[in-house]
Amino acid sequence: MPRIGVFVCHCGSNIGSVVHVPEVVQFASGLPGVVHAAEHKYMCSDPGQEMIRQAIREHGLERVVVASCSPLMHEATFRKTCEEAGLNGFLFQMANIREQVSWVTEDKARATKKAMAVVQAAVHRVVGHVPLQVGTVPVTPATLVIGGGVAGIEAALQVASSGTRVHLVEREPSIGGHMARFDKTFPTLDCAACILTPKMVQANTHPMITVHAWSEVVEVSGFVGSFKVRIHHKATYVDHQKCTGCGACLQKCPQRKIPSEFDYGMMNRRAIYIPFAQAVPNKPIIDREHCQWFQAGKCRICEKVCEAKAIDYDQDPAGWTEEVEVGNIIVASGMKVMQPTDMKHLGYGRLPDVYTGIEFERLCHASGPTEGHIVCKTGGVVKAGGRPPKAIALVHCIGSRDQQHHAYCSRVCCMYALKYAHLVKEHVPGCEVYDFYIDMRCFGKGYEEFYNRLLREDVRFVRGKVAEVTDAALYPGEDGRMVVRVEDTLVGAVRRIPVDMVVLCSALEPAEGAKALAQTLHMGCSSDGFYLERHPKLAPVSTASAGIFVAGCCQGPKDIPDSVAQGAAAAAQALAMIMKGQVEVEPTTAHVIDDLCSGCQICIPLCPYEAIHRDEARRKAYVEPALCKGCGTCVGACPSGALQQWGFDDTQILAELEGILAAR
Amino acid sequence: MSDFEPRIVAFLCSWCSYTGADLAGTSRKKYRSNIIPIRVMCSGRVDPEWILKAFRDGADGVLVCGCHPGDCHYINGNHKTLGRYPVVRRMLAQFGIHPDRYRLEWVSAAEGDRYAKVVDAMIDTVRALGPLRWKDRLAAATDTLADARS
Amino acid sequence: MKKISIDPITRLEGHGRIDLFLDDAGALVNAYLVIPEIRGFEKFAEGRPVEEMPRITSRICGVCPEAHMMAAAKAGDAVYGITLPPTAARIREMQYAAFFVGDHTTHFYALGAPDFVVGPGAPAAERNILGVIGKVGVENGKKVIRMRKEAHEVAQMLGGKPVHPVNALPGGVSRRVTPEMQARLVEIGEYAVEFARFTLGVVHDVVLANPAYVDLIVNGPYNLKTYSMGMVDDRNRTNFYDGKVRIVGPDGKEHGRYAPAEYRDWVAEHVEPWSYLKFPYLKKVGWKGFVDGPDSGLYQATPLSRLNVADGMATPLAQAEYQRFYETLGGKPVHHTLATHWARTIEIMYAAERLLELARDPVITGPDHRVLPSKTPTEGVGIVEAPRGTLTHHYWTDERGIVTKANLIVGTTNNHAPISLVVRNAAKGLVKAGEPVSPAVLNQIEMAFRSFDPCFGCATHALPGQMPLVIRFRSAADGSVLDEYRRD
Amino acid sequence: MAEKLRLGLYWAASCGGCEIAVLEIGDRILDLIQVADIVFWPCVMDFKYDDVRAMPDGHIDVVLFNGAIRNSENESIARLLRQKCKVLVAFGSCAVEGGIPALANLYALQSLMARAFTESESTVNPAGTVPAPGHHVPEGEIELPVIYRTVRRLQDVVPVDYFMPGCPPTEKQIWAVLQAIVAGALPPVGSHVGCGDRSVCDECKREKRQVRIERFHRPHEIVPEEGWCLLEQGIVCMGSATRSGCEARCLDANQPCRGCYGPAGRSMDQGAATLSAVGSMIAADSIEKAEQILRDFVDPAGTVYRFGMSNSLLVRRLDE
Repeated sequence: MPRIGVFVCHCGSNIGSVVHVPEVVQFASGLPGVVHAAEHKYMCSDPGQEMIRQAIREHGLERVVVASCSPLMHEATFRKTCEEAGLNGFLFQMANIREQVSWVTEDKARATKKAMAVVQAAVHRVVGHVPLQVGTVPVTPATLVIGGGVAGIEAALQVASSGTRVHLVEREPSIGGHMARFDKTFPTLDCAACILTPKMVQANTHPMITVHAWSEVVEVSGFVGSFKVRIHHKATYVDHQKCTGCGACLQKCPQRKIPSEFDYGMMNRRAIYIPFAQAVPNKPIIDREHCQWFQAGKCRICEKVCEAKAIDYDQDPAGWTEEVEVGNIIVASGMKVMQPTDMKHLGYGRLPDVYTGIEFERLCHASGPTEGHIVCKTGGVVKAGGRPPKAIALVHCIGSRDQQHHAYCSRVCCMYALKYAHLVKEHVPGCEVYDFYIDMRCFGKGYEEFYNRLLREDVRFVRGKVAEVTDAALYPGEDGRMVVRVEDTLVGAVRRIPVDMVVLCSALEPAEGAKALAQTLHMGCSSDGFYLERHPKLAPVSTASAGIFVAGCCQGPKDIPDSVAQGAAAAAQALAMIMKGQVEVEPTTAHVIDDLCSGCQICIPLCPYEAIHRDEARRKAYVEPALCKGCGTCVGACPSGALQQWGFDDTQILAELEGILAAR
Repeated sequence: MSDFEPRIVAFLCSWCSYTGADLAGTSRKKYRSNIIPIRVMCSGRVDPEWILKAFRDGADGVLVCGCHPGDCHYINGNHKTLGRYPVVRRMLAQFGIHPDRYRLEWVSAAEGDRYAKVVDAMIDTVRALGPLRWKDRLAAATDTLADARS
Repeated sequence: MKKISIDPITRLEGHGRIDLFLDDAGALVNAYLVIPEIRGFEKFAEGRPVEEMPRITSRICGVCPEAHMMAAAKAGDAVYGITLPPTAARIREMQYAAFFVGDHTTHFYALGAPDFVVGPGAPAAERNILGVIGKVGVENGKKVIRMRKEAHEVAQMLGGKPVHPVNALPGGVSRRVTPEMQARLVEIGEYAVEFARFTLGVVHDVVLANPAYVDLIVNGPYNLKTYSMGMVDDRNRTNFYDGKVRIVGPDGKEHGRYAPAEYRDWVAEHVEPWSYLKFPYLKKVGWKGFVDGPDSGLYQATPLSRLNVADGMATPLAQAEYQRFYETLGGKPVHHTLATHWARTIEIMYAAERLLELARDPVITGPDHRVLPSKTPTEGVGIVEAPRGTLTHHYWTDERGIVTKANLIVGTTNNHAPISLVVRNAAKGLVKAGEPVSPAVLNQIEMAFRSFDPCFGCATHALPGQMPLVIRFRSAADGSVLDEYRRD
Repeated sequence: MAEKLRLGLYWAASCGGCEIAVLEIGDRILDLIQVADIVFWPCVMDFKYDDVRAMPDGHIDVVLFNGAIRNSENESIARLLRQKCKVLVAFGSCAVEGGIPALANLYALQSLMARAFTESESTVNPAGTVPAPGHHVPEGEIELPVIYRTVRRLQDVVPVDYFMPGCPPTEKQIWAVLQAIVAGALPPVGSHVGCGDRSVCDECKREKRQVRIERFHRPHEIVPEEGWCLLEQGIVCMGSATRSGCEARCLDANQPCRGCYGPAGRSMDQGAATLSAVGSMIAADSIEKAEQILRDFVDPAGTVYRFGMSNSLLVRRLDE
């Protein structure tokens, strides 16, 4: 029986005022193996920890139990304390008598009784603890950044600025993400392009950054410190090494009427194209489906006009893949804007001048379909020179805060709606702006001030959820216009408001293929489909998978400042790991007891991290410690107890259980 | 059985449910004290063996809490637990143990309030079912030579 | 006589026990055959899936697991209303025939033969299989051992395991027969027939050639005029695996003929408070206590009774011996209990011939060794002839095929009352008032029931080779134990 | 020459299959006789209990005891033999873990007796007679042993030195153990003998494809693909949770393992281990889906404790 020390904390009055600590100490000192039991006002304080260190030395303690707050709070602290006194930190067990005893129990006697049981359980458990070593693996000094939006660009730049190699993978032909489509940004109203383009160029020209545009991550193997990543490059049919980006081909391509993805089909592009003027890399790609040469076998005009001889029709249509090695991964794969097509009652896709927020962004944009003029469609087509609207409706919370669609708030809609309100006022003098909101959420720096400014710009704010947008005119003045039906909850009346244009501020959703990417990366998602951070408060950019970080909207809706901040934060963590050169891996992994393993292989498909494989020679399972995340699911499933988990061995848990049930 | 105080063991996954239970504490939710938690990294680690052992050694009820399905920090560890749950309950019934003495509940890191409710509900259920006292009753149902002679 | 007192811990041994009560003059008043064991399969079958019953009930008896496996599987077929394809049915019957050869062989040489080959009066130490081998010669002894081995080889080949094979399930058998297996099965079948010939030879040379034995068989105190029961095919020839159960009276006239599902119209079970084993009897005749004759419902289900109910055997060599049997013993039916041993050897021949016949049948290697049930399960009865008597399994299930009720009438149980009766008769004839009881006499009493080859493995757990037994002489006046003879 | 080894064999509540299995060693039994005297084997040779009682304590070197403890008589003989032998081996599944007879623990003894003697459809018993100890016939009392309410393992009534599981143990293993006994080469007391330390999968030739279980089939409902793991085909098989040593013979015959060798490796409850493994394998992402898939896993208790009820953590049904 090892020599055990038990240390009970008062946590000021947090524990002491409910749990009768001296009684617990006295009880503990009577438990088998306990040679020393003591209490302290604040065990986590320096004197508290010093008391433990001294006791370890003086009483030759071989096991330590600290009864105080949650292990999620101070387990690391006290492990360190033990280490400092020369005791392996895993010969320590924490008994949580605060969060789950004193704070949740009214009756003091019962609380004390429960505290005793918890302590007894910890004492029983700690007997069977074994020393564990925190292992380390070397870190390849390179980082993969998935997604070339503003968060990804920021992360890439930060990492690269330290002289570390970065692979920036973007599946679109150009980096820039959604921000590249924006006209102005709230609340400062500075031009999105003006602040983003330099960063894009900087990223593309940075000696330590390799931009893989028009590419996707298809496979990730290995583990923290040394991931092997396979990147698939889609065929461009243009040799970007030779291409000078002169743009001659773009002018000459006869295929003019291809709806542009970048402009949501509101503008056209050619078969050989650059998504937008400031695209980075600024090199064209050929859209095989629409290219006359590929479809009809004639043309080759672009080839003729290309002086650099960069056109290469013979590229493998399947594209090509390369493998890179990185030490860690930053996922900034962004989001997508919800298409409110199934909301027939709001007229989207049914009535001509109903737009989503991001589409309207293009309407305001100088290089957009209307050259920045906010005008109604002419003949069902968006183009410059149209009739300016007399009234515009901005509708909030489309698909957000809506049990039918997404319970969450998309966080940016209120603010960009206000931005639009301002832009409309600016671009279309005399145009009425109706802003239909449920709550106005202006939480960021300078946001509330922006709202107040808008209140003075004579925008009509209507509090209420829009019931319907219809073109069925009932009253004079409604003919040929759209009517927004809404219950004005401030006035307490149902109103019909005629408008000429409707902007639906629709929700931000997980990006296309977010689930698939999560699987490729063995990463968890929360139920809304956004990527799951390690801890919502204390580890917002790391994930349960060591060496994989998240930034920007892939983790949840965000505005630009937050996305950039997260990009930088993720970069900092990635760098910290790389600068240290090695990474610690939790020792509480699963391991196989060879003599007992019969190679039944039940465990293998259970592991979401593919950490278990069958050693064919020995016909046994093998757990790769660096891949194992220590969930213990395989251990729970192993029918012969041949799999065990360091720190959560069956014998330890059962001892804890016995401790609980032994208490009377 | 009004004065009967059930003894309930709870196995909580560290990421969601244990954090949620902590949150119940930090937000000072009050619930009854008859429940003692055991922390594991994932509900998928909970071996049915532990559940039977708990009942045999004096527990009146066993509660297992994990992340909501689709919300698991280990991607799908909780799917393994929910896969074991129905058949374990059915087997308990075959041994004469009311299936409600074993409950599987999803409690996220944000659901401290829910944890408190789940615990109180569980305690009410088990209190209504009465004490299990497996070991004593098993001994009482076992004959020995002494009994045979007398 | 010295009075022996037995302390409570050790006075009860786990075998059949016979209490013989004598009056003060030392003459027999009454005899009780006591079976002190019950395991309750009928109860704990409830709640189990019916397809598992072959694997569960085979553990009623490790001596005749195939019998229970087959009866349970047949009951399972009936529960699902399945008619087996020929391949499945013949594989089962072949496997069962091989089992019969092995089982009967063991019992004949280890249990029956010693009394005749070595001699009823010989010292107990010699009266065992080794003694038999001594007489017939080691070479022949090896034949016996080889036969047992090969019979179990069939069990393992088809059923996975030599003891408690597992292959029978509702709808057929789990394992198909490959051509390689078939070739080996034919070899074994051929040896079995050769071996059966040899065994009949032993009966003729050693037993029938000895007038003293024939006299003992015919005129010994072993006659019991009860009804006879056994399974027959549509031409009233003996069949172990399938057919109808036929009953003939002590006079040899047919009492009835029933399909498995009708068994409850014909057979009922009586309970005595002093034995954990029940006493079956013919329902239409009724329970008249421990007496024989046409007015008593007692019946025997043994190799002898099976010959008595059959008009003949389905295979040539067995048929020839069948005729010789009745010619020698003076026509049907035969009530000389000791003749059961001879009858058993005739069954060995039949089983061997049947085994070979089926092993050679091209159909057994066919693909339909299984049919999958399509009907909703309800209720079903399965009957086979176990070596020790007609074996009945009856299951009721819910719509998912989970057993809700089970009723079993096990081989040896059929003979529970007749055994007690024949032992009493034997004792009456052999125990003379005032004379000390010699071991030879006791053995002759034992011979009475040994001829039944009572495997109480199905009820207690006695085994082949020796029917463990305690015979106790007790005072009819005060019940005190006067003397005790143990044959553990 | 040294004194010959003394062996004894005995059965309690069992079917006799264990003895048959011992006889399976065939003529090798003659070799055995050369080096060992079988001083006590009720089923095969003559002897008297008085002889055993007369023996000095520890007189028999090794006793192979098969059968569960089902009644007072089983227990008294177990105690007697424990006293008279040096080494006591629990032989076969019944002695080691209760075996099939222990399925009776799912019911109350009264219901068991009632079923057999009063409810049975073929039984005519108007008086409702149920046999019981202490019954007096005109001539005197006829003794019967007391049937126990709970079927137990040998180790529950006397200390056991070795455990040899299997229903029955294979002749190969029996011979190996007998040789070890003769050679005095038995492992440390408390060990399992005549079996492996891993699970039946270790000996099973069927291949694994690492698939999830979409639905369960009962053995009679499907003709399984040859050579492929039955469990992965949806047939509940105990192999992965069952101690090795049987050479996976049932699997050879295309039948799933029912666990007669008891729990494998470090697992302390065979049933829980099976349910944990099987439950983890099903393709379910919700409790509802799991319930739907597991609906066809009928009779869990009767399956996962088919041979090990007395050995399980809960031992028997107890109605609340």
